[in-house]
Amino acid sequence: MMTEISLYDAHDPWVTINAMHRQQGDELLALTGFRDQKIKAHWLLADGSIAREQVRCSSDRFMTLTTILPEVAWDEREIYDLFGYTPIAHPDLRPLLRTQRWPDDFYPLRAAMPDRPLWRDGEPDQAMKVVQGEGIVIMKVGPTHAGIIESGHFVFSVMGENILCLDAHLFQKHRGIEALLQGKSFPAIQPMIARLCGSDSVSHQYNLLQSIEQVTDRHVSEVVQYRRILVAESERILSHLNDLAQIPAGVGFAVAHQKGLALKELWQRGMAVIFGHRFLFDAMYGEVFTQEDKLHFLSLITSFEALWAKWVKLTEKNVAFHDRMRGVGKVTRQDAKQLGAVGVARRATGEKSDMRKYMPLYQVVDFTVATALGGDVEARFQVRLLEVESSLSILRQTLARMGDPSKEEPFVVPSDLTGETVTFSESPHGLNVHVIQWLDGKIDRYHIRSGSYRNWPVLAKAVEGNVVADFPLINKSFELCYSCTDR
Amino acid sequence: MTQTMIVQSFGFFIAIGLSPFFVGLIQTTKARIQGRHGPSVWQGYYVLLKYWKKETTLPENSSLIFVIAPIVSISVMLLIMLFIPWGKQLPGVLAGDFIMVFFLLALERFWTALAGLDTSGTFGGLGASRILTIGIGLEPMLFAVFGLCFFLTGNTHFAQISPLWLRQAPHLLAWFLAAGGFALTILLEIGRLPIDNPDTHLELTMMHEATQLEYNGRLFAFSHFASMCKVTAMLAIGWVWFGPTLSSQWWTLLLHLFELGVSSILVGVVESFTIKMRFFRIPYYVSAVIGMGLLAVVITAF
Amino acid sequence: MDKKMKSLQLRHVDAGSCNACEQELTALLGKDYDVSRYGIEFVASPRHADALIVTGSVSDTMKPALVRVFEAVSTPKGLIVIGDCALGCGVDRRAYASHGGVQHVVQPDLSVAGCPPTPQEIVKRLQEYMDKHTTV
Amino acid sequence: MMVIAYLFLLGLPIALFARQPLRSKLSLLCYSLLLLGIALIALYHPSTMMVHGALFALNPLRAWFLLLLSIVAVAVSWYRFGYQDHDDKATAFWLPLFVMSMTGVLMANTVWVFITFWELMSITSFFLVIVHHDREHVLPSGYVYLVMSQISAMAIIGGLFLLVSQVHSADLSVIALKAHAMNPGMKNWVSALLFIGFSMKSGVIPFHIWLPRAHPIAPTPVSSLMSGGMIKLGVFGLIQFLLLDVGVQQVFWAVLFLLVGAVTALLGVLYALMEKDLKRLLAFSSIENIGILFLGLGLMAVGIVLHRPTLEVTGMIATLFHAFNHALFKSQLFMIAGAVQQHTGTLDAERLGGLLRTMPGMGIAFIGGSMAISGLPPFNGFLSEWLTFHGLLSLMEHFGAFWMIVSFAVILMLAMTGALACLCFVNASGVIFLGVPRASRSNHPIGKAMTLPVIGLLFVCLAIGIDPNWLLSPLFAVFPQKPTLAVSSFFPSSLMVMSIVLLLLLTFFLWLSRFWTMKKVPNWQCGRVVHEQRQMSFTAFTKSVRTSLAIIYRPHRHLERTGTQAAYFPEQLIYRGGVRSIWEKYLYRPTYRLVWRLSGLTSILQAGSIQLYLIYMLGTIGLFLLFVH
Repeated sequence: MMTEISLYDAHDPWVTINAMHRQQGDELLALTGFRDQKIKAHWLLADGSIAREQVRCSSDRFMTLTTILPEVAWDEREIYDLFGYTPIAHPDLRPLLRTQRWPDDFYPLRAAMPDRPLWRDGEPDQAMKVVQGEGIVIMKVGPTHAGIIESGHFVFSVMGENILCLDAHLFQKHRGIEALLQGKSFPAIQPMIARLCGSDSVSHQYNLLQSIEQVTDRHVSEVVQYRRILVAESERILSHLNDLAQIPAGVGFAVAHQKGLALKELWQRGMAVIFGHRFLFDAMYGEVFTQEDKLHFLSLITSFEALWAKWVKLTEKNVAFHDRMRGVGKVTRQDAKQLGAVGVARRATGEKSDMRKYMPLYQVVDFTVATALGGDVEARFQVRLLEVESSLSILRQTLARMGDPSKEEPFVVPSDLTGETVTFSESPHGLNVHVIQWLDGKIDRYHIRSGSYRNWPVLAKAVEGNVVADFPLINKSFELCYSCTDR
Repeated sequence: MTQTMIVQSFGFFIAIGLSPFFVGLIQTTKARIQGRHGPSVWQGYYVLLKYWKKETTLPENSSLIFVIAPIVSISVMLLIMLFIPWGKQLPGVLAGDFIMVFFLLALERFWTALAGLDTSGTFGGLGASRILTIGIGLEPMLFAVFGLCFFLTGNTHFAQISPLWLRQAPHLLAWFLAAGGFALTILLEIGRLPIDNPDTHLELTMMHEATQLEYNGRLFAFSHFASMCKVTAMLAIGWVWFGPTLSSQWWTLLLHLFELGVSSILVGVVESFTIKMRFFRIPYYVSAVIGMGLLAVVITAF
Repeated sequence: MDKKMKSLQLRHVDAGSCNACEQELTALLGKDYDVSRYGIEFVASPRHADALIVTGSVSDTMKPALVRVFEAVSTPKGLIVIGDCALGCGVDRRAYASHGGVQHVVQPDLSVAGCPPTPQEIVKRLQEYMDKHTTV
Repeated sequence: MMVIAYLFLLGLPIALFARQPLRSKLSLLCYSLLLLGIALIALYHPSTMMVHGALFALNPLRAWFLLLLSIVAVAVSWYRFGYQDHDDKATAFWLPLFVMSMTGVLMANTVWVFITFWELMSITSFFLVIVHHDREHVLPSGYVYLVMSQISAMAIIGGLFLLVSQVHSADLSVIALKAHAMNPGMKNWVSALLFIGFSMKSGVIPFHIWLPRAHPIAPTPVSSLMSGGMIKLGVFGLIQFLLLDVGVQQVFWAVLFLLVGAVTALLGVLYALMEKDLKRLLAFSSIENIGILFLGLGLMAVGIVLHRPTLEVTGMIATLFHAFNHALFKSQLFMIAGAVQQHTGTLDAERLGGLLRTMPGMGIAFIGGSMAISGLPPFNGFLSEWLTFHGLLSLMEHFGAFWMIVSFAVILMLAMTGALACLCFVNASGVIFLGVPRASRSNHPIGKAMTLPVIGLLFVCLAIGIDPNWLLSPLFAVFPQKPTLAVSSFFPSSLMVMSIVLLLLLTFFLWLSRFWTMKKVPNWQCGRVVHEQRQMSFTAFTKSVRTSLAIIYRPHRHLERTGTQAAYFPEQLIYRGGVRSIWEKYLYRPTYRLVWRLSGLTSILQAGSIQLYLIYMLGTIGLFLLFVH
């Protein structure tokens, strides 16, 4: 270990330039590995422009950034697993998504089109980080869970009821989507991107569209812009409703849970009528929005708001419910910053960090960034509550300003797309970034760094020191998705 | 005497037979309050019958303890049912007292917890630890109420405690405190909100169910049935002690069955509007009940 | 004994889905679909289940778990697959770490297609399943 | 007839001459059986046995204690045939003497004989405790025990001499007749000295520090005898001298008994919960049970003070019955602990697990013993705790507001103690005998000679639990002057009905389950394979209690993170936790330091030879004689 640390060179230009960005308070969008031994870091600067830093891995090695930027620990581990590039002096270089079943020389992203390998027999276990000490119980939960939840494997080190350490082994559902996208054309990948994640679908679709538009320099009409806001905010409401309905279930508040589910169902049915899909799959790609849709939408909002007000009252007047959430699963501002928390988790620590403020799309509407103090379950619940309300107001504003739908020229994607784009959006789970490299109309590299991916280490940190029985509640307050993390 | 015998055996078998129905009532009530249709009130019978017919397996690391635990649960519950005066009186040989019931409940807890440890899984062990930790509060709670009942009636026997509220008009406040305390104790004993959530299906938050995760087939049917009987038995004890009786034993039996139905619905209502407590807040709940007991004793003492 | 099934305990396994099928399964518990009225319940342990309900195209990491969960369900048992991915026609079926559908691992007894299938569809098919299987 | 009474002195020749191991074990077994015979005859046919010599005498009360002592002795000497771990010449020499001295204490009919045998008992047990003086911690703990038992002996000797000087006779039968008439001031002095002396020997809190130190380091037969037999002699002394002979007069004494009893019971079990060493756990559990016995004594004292014969008899029967039951299951549990140590080489619960598979007899016996000690039906512990509860409830009824509140508080504490004992023993039996091993080890097989006495004791426990009448009926002869009471007035028939119906139901459902057709399948672990550290650990099982009762335990914990990036990427996470008791800090530490200093002083005087000790002993007694006269 010591020799590795001595290899760590704090004066390496790659380290210094990234440290400088961090000093300036820039936001790291993504750390992406490429087949040609390059690793690129994209930073979002305060003025909204994007800086690209890159490093070449000579002999498959590069200097780790984790020591100065703890938030990239997972990204570097992932690069190590999928490309085999070794981050020098990484403090925790255990396999992240590689399991014992992977053949030794199998590095999927080194090939343009990787074949399905011959999996080894055995357990898909990885090295665990556990607490040592007498009487410590290693509680392994998952990958299959007792409720209707996505799959993840959690290794808790507990002492009785107290969680000392959580080592989250995600990537149980790693299917290899990034490799699958390579070599495919825009129409082919559209449904795949829409189905990356059931609760962030729209945000992923938007990032893909943005990429195409950046490469082709296309400008869409104002109506389509407004329509995109409608779809994106509809998804935010949908996703937040799901989380808001689940949090009461975690404390046995069945009435609020059921009423929350009913609200979500109402919204979903509306979505199916207006945008043609209950989860808005492929909805962002569409460009038609009729007057009838507008009326449907307005009546949906009206009927929703009536029920919503009742639901908010139901949860707000229940003192015991709020008391139950208070102080549980606390994230400090410091941890949130260091571990790169995004979205609701970050805003619940009091920071006004909302990517919508940087997105050109949202420059036409007014909204305030919802924040709460405390960083606990209650704060996250509160932020979601406020965001649903601000989304409703954005929807109303948009519908009011939206002009009559005009006939849009059908857009033909040129077959020789080439170029590299970095697109981002504020998904319901936070900053969602796609780094896409096009080559002759095909994907050469597609890197997805979703909001949940960045928040998982924050969740693991937030859980420490809480009691075991509160984990489901904390987990639900983050409501991170596994699918677009695992890919 | 013969009539007592007949009423008692009738009450015993009917109460056992109706236990799944009462639990079904709780479920239906909760579903209706949530705005759902909910399962049929007879669903418990279908479920039990199905588990009875399914294959039963034992986990590899388990021992005989695993088999015995559900059998102890069901035996204990039937035994408690046997000692509840379903009419007004009990046949002489069954003149059971509450200390006995107290120890029988402890016996059931002991074995359930032991079985949780037997499967060598974390959840079972955690559930066992939770059950017994709660038992530390629960047992003084039971005695706070039992002791009070004894003090008000001068008897430890079930059948003598029953007409309590008629005789003890001067101690009406004590009666309220005892009845209220017992209602809170029942919720804890039968694993309902605000302590345990029977509807949660998450390994990390379960208490009683965590010890049952490895059970299937007949053994699961036993423990499932035992938990249903426990609900009936605890509610019945509450009514026998704190509820009215009628002149005839048969009418009393009918009254008790009616009361059981009503109280099942009540449990459903209470559960719908309660939120699960934090685990380490349970001592407050416990001390509230014990405090009620002490207060009642002080009131009656002076 | 030729009666239809009156209670169906289900255990859910996500073998690599996108979370949409899960959300639709959760919706089944809500008042709009309320499967509990048909005696359908989602349970905590495969030991308590009559059938496994699987979503997703089976990632390699989830494959051993899926096999083990199905083994843990006591007989008589069934396997229900929900959604296109699990049926083997999902978008990610050709990805390197995907086994491309549940049928390559365990044979399903009931398949509900859709991306994701609507709750109405799932309820309908589950009822058919209960009618067809005559165990209690 | 006198000859039979003197037979117990056989212990001396056995100790001196039977140096050959097998012969020594055999002769001790015969000796114990002889004592058992004497006890049974004395108890069931008192008329044929009433020896009333000048030096020795037996009455039903003494015969009762002799019975429990000899049953433990029989089981222990049988068990010794299989026990190899600690057996050597020293044990072979001191053990018969130890048994003999305890018998002597019970049979003594003069103060002199009583004191002689009492001191002999203290000395022999001290040598038995330090049999393994070459091991770590043994000698310091042994000295703590020696000093404590000597302080206790001083107090007893002082009390008895004061008594003798008042009654002007050293004959215990004379004392029994005349002690009542002592002047009240003197009575209180005598009571105080006797209370301190005997309760120290019983190990009640706060005099308990020797008990968890001495019991675990002693060889198993010794710890069985000490926990099952010796500490009950303190209770015997309290009943015999303080309550029956002297007879307390002030309410203070009754409240003191109840208070000490409730506190001891509750704190004893609370401390037991935190012990992962099985023998230390059992030692603390003995303290808890002594607390329950003291509650019975308290009831008896209330009965005496308020002149309520029924309450007095209830309290006494509860105490005697529970003392008997505790002797059975505690010595049995200690023997199992010894077997566990011989089997695995450790008593650390965190390193054990799954022993039910490798030593099934012991495992079942331990679970049975745990049920008995937790007071669960259908075992005997249930009945004696039932009786204690009943006694306390009846105290609540007719004695006014003061007693009502006292007994209500005590009942709640006792109920809590019961639940804690349940937690403690589920934890012990679950972690040690169920699941899978927590550390790899080689197992040494356990012989039948060890298993059979343990199973035998369990059966006695079960038999008493189902029907206590045959055992308890002779006890009522203890009260010749009291109104005749029958066992049936204590235990309603429904209790027996319940036990029998419970066993029938269990058998019926066991048959109904058709468990013999069930096949074994892999454990369900959320889709992964079994990992032995995922089992609940002993310490973790009681963590919630530690947290909830932090005011008593003062737990501390520390999670150390190592490495250069410790905040987010620790190389290692190391947990250290424990409890810090306020008693330990403010009472035991200073006491311990004092005791240690004292024992340091005594070591100057000690040359280590037995003769020298005997000389010291005689010198002490001589000094006291001078002082009193």
